[in-house]
Amino acid sequence: MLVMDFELKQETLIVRPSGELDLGAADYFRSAVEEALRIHNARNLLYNLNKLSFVDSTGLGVILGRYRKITKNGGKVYIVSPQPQVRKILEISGLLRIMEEFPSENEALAKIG
Amino acid sequence: MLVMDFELKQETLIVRPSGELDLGAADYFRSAVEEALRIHNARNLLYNLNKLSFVDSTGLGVILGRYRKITKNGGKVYIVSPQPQVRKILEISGLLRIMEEFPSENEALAKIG
Amino acid sequence: MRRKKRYSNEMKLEFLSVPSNVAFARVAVAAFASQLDFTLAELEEIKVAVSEAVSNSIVHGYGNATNRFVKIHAALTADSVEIRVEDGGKGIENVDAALQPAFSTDADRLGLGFVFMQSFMDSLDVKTAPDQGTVVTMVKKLGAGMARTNPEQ
Amino acid sequence: MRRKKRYSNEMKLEFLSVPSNVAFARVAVAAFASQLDFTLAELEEIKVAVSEAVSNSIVHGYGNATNRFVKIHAALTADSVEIRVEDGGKGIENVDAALQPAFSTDADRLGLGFVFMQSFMDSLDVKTAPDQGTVVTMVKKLGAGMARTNPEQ
Ligand SMILES: Nc1ncnc2c1ncn2[C@@H]1O[C@H](COP(=O)(O)OP(=O)(O)O)[C@@H](O)[C@H]1O
Ligand SMILES: Nc1ncnc2c1ncn2[C@@H]1O[C@H](COP(=O)(O)OP(=O)(O)O)[C@@H](O)[C@H]1O
Repeated sequence: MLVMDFELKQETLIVRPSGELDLGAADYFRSAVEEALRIHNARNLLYNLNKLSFVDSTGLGVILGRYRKITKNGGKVYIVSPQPQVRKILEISGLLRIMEEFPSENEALAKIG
Repeated sequence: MLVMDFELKQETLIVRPSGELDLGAADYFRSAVEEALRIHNARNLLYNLNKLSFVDSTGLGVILGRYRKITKNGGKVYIVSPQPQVRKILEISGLLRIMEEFPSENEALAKIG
Repeated sequence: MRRKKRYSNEMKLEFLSVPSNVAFARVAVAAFASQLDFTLAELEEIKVAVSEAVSNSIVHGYGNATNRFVKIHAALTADSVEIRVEDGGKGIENVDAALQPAFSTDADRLGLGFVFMQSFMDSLDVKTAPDQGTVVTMVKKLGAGMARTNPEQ
Repeated sequence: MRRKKRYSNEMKLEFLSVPSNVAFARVAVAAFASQLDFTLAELEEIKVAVSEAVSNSIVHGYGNATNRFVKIHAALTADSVEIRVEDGGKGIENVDAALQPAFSTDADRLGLGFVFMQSFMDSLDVKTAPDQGTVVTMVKKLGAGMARTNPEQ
């Protein structure tokens, strides 16, 4: 089960998925984020992964899909406070080499500032 | 998985099972309580079910088995703070008609006092 | 004439008749059933019902032998889960008697297994014959509340 | 000559190839594996590996058809869990290529499924042939830590 929460701060869309991001949730995640990006016309994306309890390579795929779109338009994508098991997945995949990680939303937003 | 914790207060053995009490845990529960009763030579038994997350009829069976032994020797058996799903099982089975229920260990001990 | 039911999802599970698999079985079935919008309390009720049926297969059906297999079939419709627990054990001679509260062929047990299955599920069906094994089929509907009246409430 | 392995416990699972069953499968296998003394972190790793293998069967093996079946066999030894995920789908033409990091036959996917299975389990074996389905067998041992070196640590 995946529940999504969104908030726009300045030009950054904060995405707070809670639950599990896998094949069963990938379509919902993708369309919910696309829709929110469209509505808010956001430039940057900040994933707060604090409440994401599970992700696998299918889940990473939809996260990375949004990354490509954002960076093509000159925006940036940030990761905030992933849980240990999710962080391990992000690390092995190399995603943390392309998305900067912050311990909190505020610190990330200050950096984007 | 079931973990057992014991404490003797006055003549009452406090039993604090945490986890799930079913067929897989019944033998362990039975022998752990028997052993503790033997060592402490306790007169009454107080089950604090606060951390018991699951019980079924097999689990009730081993709880009731100890009840028979205790009451035969003039002792009493008390139940403290069962979780809602466990409480429902105790109610349907009629166990709450023969074992008095208290919201806390202290209130039960005061009554026994 | 009965039409074949339309299931939106289906799974089969088969496992050794060891006591530790009772917990495994109820977690697996509850995880499957949780694809429907059951409340946590309803999922707990499903766990108890599965626990009772699987324990009976191990204890009564197989006389606690640990090298036999218990099978579960579970299926979802739009608004219900159907759960079938099956063993190839010794079967039940008198089902009507077995379903009575407090009836048990084992002096150490309470005879409440079928009571809980009936209390927590919306229907219960038992197919069995001596030495032909036992198949217990239970259905729980979404949002039906507790199926039978709780005698103490 | 190989002797038949001694399993202390065994289960089989079979379910429809629908996306929501990926979560069900990993929870069921982790619940089974939790009978051994795996840490929570190790159980999470097992969940990822199962998730990858089952997703592959659904997405690649069955081309996202939702009316096929995926099978899992899991068994415990004294110090390991062996997990076999099996589909009757289209199979893999070149396994060596498929096992390479970032290799995928699907442009929308990352090609990291086998990487995670190898990272999180102690062994991985793939038996497959075009149109003959795929069987992925993985073993995780107790207390082995993470099997392969994490490239970033
Ligand atoms: N799968 C089974 N195989 C054989 N006998 C069974 C099975 N399930 C139930 N029974 C019989 O039905 C009786 C009542 O079952 P139940 O209500 O669950 O109570 P209990 O398990 O406490 O005996 C059992 O004592 C047993 O004789
Ligand atoms: N069960 C399967 N059936 C058919 N092909 C498979 C199966 N599993 C893996 N493959 C093939 O192996 C490739 C690599 O798999 P994997 O590393 O999991 O990456 P991904 O799933 O992201 O493509 C897949 O792209 C697919 O071509």
